[in-house]
Amino acid sequence: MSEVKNFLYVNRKAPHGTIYALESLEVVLIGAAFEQDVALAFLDDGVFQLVKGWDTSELGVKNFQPAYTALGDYDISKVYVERESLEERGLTEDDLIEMTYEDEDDDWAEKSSIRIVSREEMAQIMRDSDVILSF
Amino acid sequence: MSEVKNFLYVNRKAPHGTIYALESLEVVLIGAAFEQDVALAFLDDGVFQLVKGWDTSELGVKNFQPAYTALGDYDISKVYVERESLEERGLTEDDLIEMTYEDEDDDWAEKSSIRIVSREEMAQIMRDSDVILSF
Amino acid sequence: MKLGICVLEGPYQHEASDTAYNFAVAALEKGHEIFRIFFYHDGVNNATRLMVPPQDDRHIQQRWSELAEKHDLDLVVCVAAAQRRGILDEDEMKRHGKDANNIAPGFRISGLGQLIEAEIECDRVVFFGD
Amino acid sequence: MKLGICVLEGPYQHEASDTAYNFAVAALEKGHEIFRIFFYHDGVNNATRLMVPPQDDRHIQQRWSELAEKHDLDLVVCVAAAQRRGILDEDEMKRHGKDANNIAPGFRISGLGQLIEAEIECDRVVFFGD
Amino acid sequence: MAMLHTVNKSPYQCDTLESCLKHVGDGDVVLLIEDGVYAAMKGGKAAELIANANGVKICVLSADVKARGLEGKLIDGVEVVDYGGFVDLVVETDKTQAWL
Amino acid sequence: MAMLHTVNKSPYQCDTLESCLKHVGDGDVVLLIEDGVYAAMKGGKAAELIANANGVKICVLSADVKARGLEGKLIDGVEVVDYGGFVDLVVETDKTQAWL
Repeated sequence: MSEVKNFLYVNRKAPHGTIYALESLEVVLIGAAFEQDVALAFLDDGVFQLVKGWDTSELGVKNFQPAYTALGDYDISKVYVERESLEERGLTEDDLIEMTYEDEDDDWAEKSSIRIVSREEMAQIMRDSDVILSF
Repeated sequence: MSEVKNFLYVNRKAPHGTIYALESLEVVLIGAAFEQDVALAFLDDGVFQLVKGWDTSELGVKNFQPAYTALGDYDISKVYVERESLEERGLTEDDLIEMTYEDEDDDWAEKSSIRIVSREEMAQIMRDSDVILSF
Repeated sequence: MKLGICVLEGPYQHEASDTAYNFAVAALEKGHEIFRIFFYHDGVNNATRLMVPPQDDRHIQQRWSELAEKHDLDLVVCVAAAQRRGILDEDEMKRHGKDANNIAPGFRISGLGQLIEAEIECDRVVFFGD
Repeated sequence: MKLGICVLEGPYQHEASDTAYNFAVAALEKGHEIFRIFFYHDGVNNATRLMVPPQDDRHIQQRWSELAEKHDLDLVVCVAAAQRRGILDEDEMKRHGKDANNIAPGFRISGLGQLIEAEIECDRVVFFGD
Repeated sequence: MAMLHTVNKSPYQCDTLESCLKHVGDGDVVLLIEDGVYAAMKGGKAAELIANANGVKICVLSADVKARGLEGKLIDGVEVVDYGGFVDLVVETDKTQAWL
Repeated sequence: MAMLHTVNKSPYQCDTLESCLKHVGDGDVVLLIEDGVYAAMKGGKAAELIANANGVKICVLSADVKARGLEGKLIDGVEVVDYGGFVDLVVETDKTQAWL
């Protein structure tokens, strides 16, 4: 387990309808303890996982949105969101939750983890990763 | 349990990918023992349930296609298949299994149970049924 | 009105089981009778008493069992679907020579005829699935 | 080559579990090593020894257990996913004060780190889900 | 005799709503639940489909709208109902078809 | 470095194949499995999508084709592989992405 691999978690499903979003997030949180290079990708309906303002009280399920916000504390600073997927859903970056990390190379300045990328860039991010975990 | 109701089983899913097709069929077979007026509707990917020539040996699952063919023995004679759903999938009635019943009002002549109907007719069939079982 | 409910998906994996539960609660609050809740396909997995969800999350089996006790509901698990998926009561356990069972209080195992009967007896039956 | 497999759906309900099994058999026939098969989401339901499928159908749990015994495979069931869904071994049963367990021979319950480890150790990991 | 149709799939992932709307009749009600509520978003893919659904009432389940952060993002004219409203729709219509 | 993409959804029900094909690169392989094999049908909805997938090899899993009665109904040029061929594709490519 000496070599560091580039992990990419690909999220393409809406939250709540199935458990895929929640149980994917649980892998990310556990995986953060391993010394690997981790990135998250949100495309297609996966971008709905980051739409802010969840109130799950009436539905009666746990609101796991705060866990996304906390990913910065787990040293996860690369969250790729596909622009075309947002646009097709009538969404902009303003509709998304804030996700930040502290940049150790820049005097621990707080920066946004979210990087809006084009579909072409997303395809390249997939190609450049060593392993892809699909949920 | 005196009144006879019109039962409509609506099948919209492809076989094998999920258990919906198989377990829907199991309800139909059990339900046939009750003295109700039963019809089956196949639309959208549900029409794939009737495409003939299944060979499930390599996949290693039970081939339940013969059970559709046997539905006539259970006095099920109304099998509605949506024309538009077939056409969109490049299918014709010739691609489907044979499903027959013996018509007691016509000297037990063997007749096809399959009735190709338009989308508009399918909508009317849904409206005219008393209960709809959706799988 | 006399209502029936059919649940086709398992707990936690799919929202169908939550929607069905919330619907049932609302129907009872409105004074309707729930004739039967029928668990089919992976829906049978709602009935295992062995589940241990996280403390800060809902306990899907327990809330079904509690609702059944409070309102004297008939929660029926399809025997054929349950056998495939490993949901057994004591009778089924013995009949198949198994060494354990896992059905929760308030649920009973029976045949698909119970779903047909619900369709005949109820004014409405609502399906929740994938 | 060293392969890993991740199964995200339950037996019978979804074909993913069949595809994963057939893929595993073919990989072993080709002489590849299967480092681990990790069961997550409803995939944990593959591991119950209580299932009793119809005689003329495949027995999904049994064939996993037999494959594991024959090839000394590591079948790992995610503990968090298993708890939610009621898949317990004897330790988990005791820890949570339950009166029964249902895990089948050849499966073991462990944490999500086992999936991460498989990703690190394997040349390829293939996911099967919905 | 009006029908209630429930749709629980995202319109981006599945064609369920489209198929449902091809089979509805005058006076029917379509209730969007679970991931189906994404169809009711302003500026989304299904907005036109819903705008053209003449003679049909479109409702969304509030619990699913709120859980997904979609309050304030819905198409005008779509009616928001709670679980009690869902029950009322089942009772007021003749029968319910789930478009699974 | 080529990738293997698996697609297991019917193109009539879900947009998975379409999304996958928007993210593939030259030399990649797309393997249709489970209900995904319906995309390989001659005269079907996805036929054009597949015909336009330049630089990408499209394969289908034989077990799923046979189980659904689709032998003889496939688009020319789509390669049929068995489970052993699936394993070979996983090994020959750099990594596998499941489009769930």
